[in-house]
Amino acid sequence: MPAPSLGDYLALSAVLFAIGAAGVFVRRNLITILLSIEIMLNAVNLTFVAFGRALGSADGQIIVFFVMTVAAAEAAVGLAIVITLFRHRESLNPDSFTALKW
Amino acid sequence: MTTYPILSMITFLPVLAGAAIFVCSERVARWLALAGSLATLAISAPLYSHFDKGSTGLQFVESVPWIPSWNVVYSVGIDGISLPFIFLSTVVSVLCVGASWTAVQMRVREFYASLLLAETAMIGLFAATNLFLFYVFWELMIVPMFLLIGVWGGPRRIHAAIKFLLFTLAGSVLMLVGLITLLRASGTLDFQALAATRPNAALQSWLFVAFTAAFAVKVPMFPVHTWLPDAHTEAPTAGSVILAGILLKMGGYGLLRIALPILPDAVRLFRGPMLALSAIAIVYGAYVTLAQTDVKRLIAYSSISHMGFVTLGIFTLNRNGIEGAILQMVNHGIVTGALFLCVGMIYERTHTREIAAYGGVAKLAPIYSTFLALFCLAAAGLPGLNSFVGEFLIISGAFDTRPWYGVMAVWGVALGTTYILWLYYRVALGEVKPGLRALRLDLDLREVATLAPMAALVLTIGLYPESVLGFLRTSVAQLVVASAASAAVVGGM
Amino acid sequence: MISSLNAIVPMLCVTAAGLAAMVAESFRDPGERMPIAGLGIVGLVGAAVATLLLWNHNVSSFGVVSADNFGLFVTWILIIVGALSIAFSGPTVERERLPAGEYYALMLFAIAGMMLMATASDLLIIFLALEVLSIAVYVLTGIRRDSAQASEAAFKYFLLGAFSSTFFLYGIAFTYGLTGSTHLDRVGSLIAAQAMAPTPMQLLAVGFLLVGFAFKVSAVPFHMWTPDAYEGAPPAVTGFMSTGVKAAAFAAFARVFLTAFEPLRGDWGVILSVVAGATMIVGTVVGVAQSNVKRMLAYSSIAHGGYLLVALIAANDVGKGAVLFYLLTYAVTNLGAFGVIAVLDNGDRANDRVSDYAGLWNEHPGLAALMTIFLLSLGGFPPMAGFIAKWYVFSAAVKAGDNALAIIGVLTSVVSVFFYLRIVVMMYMTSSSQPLRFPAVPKIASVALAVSAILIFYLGILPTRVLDWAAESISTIF
Amino acid sequence: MAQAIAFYFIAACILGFAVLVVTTRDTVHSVLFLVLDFLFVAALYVLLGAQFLAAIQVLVYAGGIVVLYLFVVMLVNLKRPPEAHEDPHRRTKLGFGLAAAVLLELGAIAVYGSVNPAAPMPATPAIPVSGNTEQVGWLLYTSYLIPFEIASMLLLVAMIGAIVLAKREL
Repeated sequence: MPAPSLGDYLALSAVLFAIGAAGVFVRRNLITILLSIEIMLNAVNLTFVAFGRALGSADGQIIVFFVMTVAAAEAAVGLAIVITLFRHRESLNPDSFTALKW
Repeated sequence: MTTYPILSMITFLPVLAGAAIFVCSERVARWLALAGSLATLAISAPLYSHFDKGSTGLQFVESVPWIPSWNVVYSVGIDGISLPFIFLSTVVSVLCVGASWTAVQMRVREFYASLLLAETAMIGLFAATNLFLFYVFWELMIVPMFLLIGVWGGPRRIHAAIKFLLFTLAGSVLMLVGLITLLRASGTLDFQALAATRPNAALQSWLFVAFTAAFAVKVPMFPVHTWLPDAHTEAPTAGSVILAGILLKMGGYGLLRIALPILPDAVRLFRGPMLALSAIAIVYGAYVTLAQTDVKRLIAYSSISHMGFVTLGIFTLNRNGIEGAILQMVNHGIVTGALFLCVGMIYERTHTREIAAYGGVAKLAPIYSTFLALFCLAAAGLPGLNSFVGEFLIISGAFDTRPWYGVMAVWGVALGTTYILWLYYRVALGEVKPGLRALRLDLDLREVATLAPMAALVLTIGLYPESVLGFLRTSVAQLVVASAASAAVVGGM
Repeated sequence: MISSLNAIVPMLCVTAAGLAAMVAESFRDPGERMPIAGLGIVGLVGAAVATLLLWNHNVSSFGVVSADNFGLFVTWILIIVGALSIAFSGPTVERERLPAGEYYALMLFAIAGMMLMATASDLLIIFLALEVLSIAVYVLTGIRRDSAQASEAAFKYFLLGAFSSTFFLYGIAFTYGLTGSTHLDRVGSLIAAQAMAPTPMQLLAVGFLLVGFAFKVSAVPFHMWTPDAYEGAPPAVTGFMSTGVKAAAFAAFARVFLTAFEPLRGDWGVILSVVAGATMIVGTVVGVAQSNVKRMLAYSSIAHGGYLLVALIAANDVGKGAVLFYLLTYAVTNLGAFGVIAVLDNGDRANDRVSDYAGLWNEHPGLAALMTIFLLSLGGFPPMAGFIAKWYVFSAAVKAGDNALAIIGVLTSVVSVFFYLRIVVMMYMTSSSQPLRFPAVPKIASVALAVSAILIFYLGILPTRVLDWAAESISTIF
Repeated sequence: MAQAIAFYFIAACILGFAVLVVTTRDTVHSVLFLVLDFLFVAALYVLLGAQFLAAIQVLVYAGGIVVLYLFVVMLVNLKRPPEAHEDPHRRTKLGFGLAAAVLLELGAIAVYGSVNPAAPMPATPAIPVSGNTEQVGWLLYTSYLIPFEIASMLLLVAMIGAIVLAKREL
């Protein structure tokens, strides 16, 4: 069994990204949609680290560090919006929103 | 030659007056509008006294770089073709202010501001010497006209205003496409430079279609004329007068200024169809006019017929035809404008436009009927009055090139005499309708003062057509020669 | 060391103003009125002065933020956007009883993020700036917490925004993998040096970045969030995000694609042409069918995004200033239109349906006239700024050989006139059955509206100077 | 060899848990699967020599962010009956279609890349990145100073935003 190459890492992260993207479309629960986006972000992070290793630089890791910050910020705001939504509607199923066309 | 920028002054004085109107009271607004339009007329006087009738070039030229990085120049200037239109614009605007004095009671300031903005757009259009400026003023005309029809018009004004807008915008979008294409092909937008570097024949055909579509809507030529009856009928008197007096002329002027000199090969190619459409407009317009029962609608359809003469004259491509066409546009502006003023004045008293409601007006209002008779006879083309000369020139031009169209035009004149005299008969002669007796039908001094200049023009041009023709002879000759030269080149290839 | 921070001084001014707004808010007694908006204006003035001082100096901070004239021109646009938005926010904040300190602070942070995005010359900075402004705008969209519609709008905006951010980030990842750098200069020179372009990896990077940007500038087919977010947000915020976010996103878009990915122009140009054509058509055609003014203007802003894309595609020697000039005129005009909507918003009654405008002329002739000016300028009528801007874009497109795009642009802009004029017809030609539904107009907002109108006429009648600035500014990046 | 086995095992776990996150009906379980998923991603970071990131991933991502999710899920009490699918297959198909399209595209590129090996990627890592905290820290406070400051601003904005939106009384 050969050692994992850059291509293997990229393929892994591509599949992970695809799973996340599919999750955004498939799921009908707001929280799981947000979780799917987190999976996508992790896939991208994996790509950065893999590239960084291949290039022999630590820049990739630094970028991932910032992406984590972004993910934290997005999670905070996204969940806050979910809470306000929940106050108006006792459901988190996106199809139950009627005020605006989806 | 004058040393001060006379053309820019007459172009922008009206809009400045229009802006000033907003800071004064409604009572002052009327006087300010009158002062603005009269001042414009007065300032334009040197244009006629200092005009060199023998010169073929542009006169009173002003040229200032506007957007240097695009090579766009603010340049105005006039030749014999544009001068009559500027005259018409300045005169008609004054009369419109007068005609609306009592008719408009709602939103007076905005009304006069729109009117004056329209005047700026009209004068600017006729003075522009490059296509960019021409387009700017062309578009600038749309909004005040839209508001004049849509705000101060009759009961179906919104419908009429939107129909007007729909047709006009459809035309101007094609013009814009043509404009950009022309700019790319020739690298310039100056009329004279464009006439010198003509695009190749295939491109000319496309450009002709694009530009002529815009102009045909404005003229309006058959079959894009359907907006005109609605717009005329619903517009307030001043709006109708501007429409008939000037707006329709923008189309004819565009054909003379852009299609003929810049796209001569395409003009020759499309000449047959254009002549045919003109002839259809003359005859069809006349027949439809006969069937109308609404005075304003009747005059509107007669405009279509009369403007058919104009396009017929232009596309004869000979001197008589084109001179006749320009004269016909001036005459139509005066006569139809005056007829709309007459209708407006009596409408203010009776509040009906149904012909059937009138009768025997001559007995009740002798002064009014005299004016009406004069303008009706002029519209019918009575020799000695202005329209006769124009129609005569156009018909003789048509007989020189395509006799059958001349025959159609004569037929149109005969029909025109019928419908206009029948109109006069129904309105002014016959039994006095009972409802009219109680009204004070005859004109007051202001109204006489509004109509008198029109009557004077009708007589002056009718008896001494050289007063107009003298100005445009040289320019038309040059236009015809240049156009023929291009045909010779094409023929020689 | 200090001087290396010069390039970010405009953002620092705005950020400081945002912090000051927060501090002021925390010392405010309940019910006490405080001129918090004034702090924002002070910050923006500071930024304006800094921008003026930086002009032509081409300063760079750490090689990742470049205050070149291109970025500074967009910064100017953003300062105007910010000042006008703050002026229009007054009525909204008061009538909707929004938390003033947080509202203005978020708006100022968003402006700082936008400025940063416009001047960033590193993909990582662009991403972070994008997130700063996006998060602030998500919150502003949903800041009317008592409104279910606003919360839904915020969530949809957030969801699609976060989703598109991941695509954008994936694009950055591939760019990094491709060149070992996120710095635009290095990326550009390395891509130009890679011989057999385009490689699949390059296309992947370009494609993902394109998707990310397309979401942010609401290009078709990534425009679905726009109408909902625009309708749900308070009108002042809608005006702010329809102009500011677009300006910042287009600035970054132009910088990334005209510098770093310039060698691949043949590839992205084609895709972008299709997107631009579809954007203009969808924005215009769907816009015709709208009965809500905010929704209608949302589709209108989608269509204008299409024109901006045309400007980007046609950015050649002749037309390269078109993007900047169009952004400026669009910002002023669109903000003005939303300013009128914001002023008419009555708190308990939004007054944002087309039919609500019936007879506006009788009650507020001045507002009706201003709205007419804004709408006509959006429709591209001379002598308003919109005409010059559209002329610039379309003639640039024709000169670049994109005749089809130019023709689509001309046709759609004429169709769009019809939906703009629907409002004019409502305001002038119909009368309302329910009188006095419109609130009084606050002074500051009316001054701001007048300023927008004057700018529109200035840019429409005497555009030369600004046109030249725009062309010179963009030549600092390519 | 050992590295390869570790990689494939971790990769399989990452993908498996990701699928579970997306498909599980119970939201709490979804979040817990996400924690597991992220832990395995952290393991992969160790494999790639990025120990610092691995620590951050565990502490901040799995320990902070995901726990925040869990907190909100508990708060809004999502254990209510799972969402009612009227047409459960339409969206599922769309999602799988999308996933398949992305995979297909990537596969095509991979094939293309292997057929034309000229794609200019540097060969296997020359010197393994130290991945130590010292190096990352050094970079973070020198050449990445501005991004670092922006990130702090980002967190401030997010904090204000979250409070504005979620707090009951301001």
